Amino acid sequence: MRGVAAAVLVILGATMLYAGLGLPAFGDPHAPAAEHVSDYFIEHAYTDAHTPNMVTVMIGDYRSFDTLGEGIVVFAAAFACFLLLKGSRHRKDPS
Amino acid sequence: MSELQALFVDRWPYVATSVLILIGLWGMVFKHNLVKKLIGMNIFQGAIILFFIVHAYKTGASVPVYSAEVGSEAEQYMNPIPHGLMLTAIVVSVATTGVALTLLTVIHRRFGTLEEDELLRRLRSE
Amino acid sequence: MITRHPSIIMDVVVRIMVPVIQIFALYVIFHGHYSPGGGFQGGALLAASVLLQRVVLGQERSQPSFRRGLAMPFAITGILLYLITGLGDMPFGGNFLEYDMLPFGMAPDWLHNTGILLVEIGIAFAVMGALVSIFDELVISHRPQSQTDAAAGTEEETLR
Amino acid sequence: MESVLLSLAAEVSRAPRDAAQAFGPTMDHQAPALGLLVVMVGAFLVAALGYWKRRLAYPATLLTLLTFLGTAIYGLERVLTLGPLHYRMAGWEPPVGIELNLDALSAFVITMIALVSLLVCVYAGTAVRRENPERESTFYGMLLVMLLGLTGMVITADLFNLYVWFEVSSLAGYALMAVGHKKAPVSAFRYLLLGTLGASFYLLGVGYLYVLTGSLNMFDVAGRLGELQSNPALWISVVFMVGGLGLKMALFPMHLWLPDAYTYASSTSTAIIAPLMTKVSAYVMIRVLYFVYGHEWSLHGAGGLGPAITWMALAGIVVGSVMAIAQKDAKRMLAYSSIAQVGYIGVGIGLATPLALVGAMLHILNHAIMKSCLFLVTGSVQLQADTVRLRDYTGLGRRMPWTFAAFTLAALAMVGVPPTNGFFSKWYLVLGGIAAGQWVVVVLILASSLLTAVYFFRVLERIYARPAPEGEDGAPVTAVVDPPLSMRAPVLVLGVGVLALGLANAWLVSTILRLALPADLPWPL
Repeated sequence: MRGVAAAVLVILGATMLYAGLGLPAFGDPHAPAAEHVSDYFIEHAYTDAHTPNMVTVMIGDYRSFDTLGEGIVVFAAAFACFLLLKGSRHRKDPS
Repeated sequence: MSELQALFVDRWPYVATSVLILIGLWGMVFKHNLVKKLIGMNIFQGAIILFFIVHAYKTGASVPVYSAEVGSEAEQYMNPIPHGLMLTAIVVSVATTGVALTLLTVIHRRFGTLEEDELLRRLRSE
Repeated sequence: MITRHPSIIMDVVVRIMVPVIQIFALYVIFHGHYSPGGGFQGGALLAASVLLQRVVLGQERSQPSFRRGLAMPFAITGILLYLITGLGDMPFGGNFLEYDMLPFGMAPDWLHNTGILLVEIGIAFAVMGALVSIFDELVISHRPQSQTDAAAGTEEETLR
Repeated sequence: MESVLLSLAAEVSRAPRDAAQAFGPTMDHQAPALGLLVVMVGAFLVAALGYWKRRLAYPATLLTLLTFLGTAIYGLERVLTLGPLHYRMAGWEPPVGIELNLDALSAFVITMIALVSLLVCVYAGTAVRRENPERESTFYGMLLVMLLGLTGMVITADLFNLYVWFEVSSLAGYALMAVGHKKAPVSAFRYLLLGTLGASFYLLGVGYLYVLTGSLNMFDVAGRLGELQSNPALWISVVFMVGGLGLKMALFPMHLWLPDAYTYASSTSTAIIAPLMTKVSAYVMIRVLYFVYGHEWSLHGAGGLGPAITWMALAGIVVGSVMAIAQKDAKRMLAYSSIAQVGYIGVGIGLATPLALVGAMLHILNHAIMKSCLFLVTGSVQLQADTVRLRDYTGLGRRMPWTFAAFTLAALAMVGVPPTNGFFSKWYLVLGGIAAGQWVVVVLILASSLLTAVYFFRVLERIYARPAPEGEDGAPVTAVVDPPLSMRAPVLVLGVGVLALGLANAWLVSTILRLALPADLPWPL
């Protein structure tokens, strides 16, 4: 079982290195990721929201729905702790 | 040879994140302590966050905060999207870790151990 | 079991540090528009200020500054603030979270600015409440049964 | 470069909408977001009520789910009349902002989620009070947060946003799974590790895709894949995504977390997670493979994942069925049969013919209905007779006639006896297999029906044909009766639903699922 897992990891690593050849080079200013939507964000963030920090405009405005999800994730985690620990504290431990 | 150069010189941060991903997976698979498995998971998630951040970098660009001196040329600023996305991903990873630690607390209180072999033995004897 | 050794130096340092951390947290939240920062980072700092008191002063002595039962309401308030900001423009014909339909009577870019600020504050509240709540739950559950009931017995009823 | 920017800017600059126009078609316009917002507000209302008026938490949950069902049906009706609806979240045009997409497929899945969750929640009213009285209100809050995550996953058209909702539903799922049997936290922790691994692999796949295309919107990405088809990085992105989603979906070699998790969770958690969680992951897999990458590349062409998914799913069908025969615990048997049933969906996805894909979509709904019915029955038995062992089911058919009538219907549907709904989804899968010329698929689906028949008829024989065990003085050991109406009604509705969906399958396929197929895979009949 451990041998199989190790083999899977080695194959995964080799595949990832091979796939790296298809990616743009490090720091390439004309990589696809740096051009399409990113350009719009950089050039319009200040005029759209009067806020210099583009990351803030992005998480608070363009992709604010993601940020709402982020808040709900944190809340879900706190609520999960609440659910798991509050209830079980009253149980008698057999140990 | 040119492939090796393309990979290890032009894309060395990608190679580094790949190695980190493998380290995290290795920890999750081969470690027997549940906390160590959790740490492996955190390394794995951290490596993915690094993967995004690496691809936000542009040579010679400034941080994505608008300033009048730099102007509004897109090439002058780094890509803000991966930064914002990863802010969310970090929070998700923190939340997952919190829930995992809670579960570990409950497990430890019920079974008195976090070693996987010992835990399996106790589960079977129940 | 780790025991706590009372130390006047630690107490004094905490008393000085906590307001500084909190002010810095507020700066990070409100200055997030102009420099790296924002709701999550500021919320994490606010939570850190509470957790520092929890760790150094102990659970009981840190209660007056931030009661245990406050954490979850803080988290819920934060998310509700976000939701209200989002839903607030829908009666005026906007989509969910479309800030320029908010009825504040400002120019669109300033409306966006305000909307971002509101949701950042919401996120800061949510993150702070959630992190403190997770810490509290983890710590309380680790105490021996009798001590827990004595310390938090009265709160048990209101919390759940 | 300049021209691209200008055109993008022109697209994004919004025409000023006057308020009167917004109020006119506003309900149509808001339709995609309504269900999501209802669950969102409801979840936090219930969480807040847990603090002040704990008694109101359950009615508030029911009210939320009823409204949710209403909005889901409204959305489905709108989609069938108007065609796919798009919603610009925060008012930004798609490649810049986040888009919600309500088409026939997502409206169908959302209606399924609303229906199953409402019925399970009616059942939960009594069950949770008996199983976990001290956590009642938090339990409902968590349930709604999970449904919120699932709804978000189904409705979003943004790859990263999908990951966020994925994690919301998963986190709530881990917490719900950990409530129940004494061993539940251990299985929930294993589920957490593997589930997070799956979600992280999905995120990594999104990362590669983003780096290659520069966009996160599904439709935008699909349009920008053109010249990348021979790129190894694109191939690894689809492999990572399918691997991560397969983990969450419990596709065969990645199913190891499922049996323990389903067995030890409390009956209500299992009854809501088992039908919904794996199905929504299967839906996301359909969405990614058919609507983002396109099946021609990802399943048949250079991506070449079609045969791999089909074979993994077939292996899952066989292994799941065989393992289910060997089980002595009712919940564990159902858990293994879930692995087999997920295999059917996987076969439909992997074959990539229109009929097989419709079979997979139909099976998403059918299996959700059957499995929630079966898990509710085992939950009822657990509460009434305090047992999950199949040995103790002997003779229960006469003591709990209503409950086991529903169980029988659902079991027949699992086997695939006409006219129950299980028959029709297998029928479409077999037709799809024939169309693809995959005779192995056809043979294995028929053979696995026999295996399913073996383990369900064994149980049915035990329930109906054998007398109940007698106690020492000749009286029955326990006076087990049907549970109260609030627990019996949802089980019966689901049991009748199995029949009704079977009879209505022609309508379902011709009005909804025909429209849900991707544009390059038209309905052949």
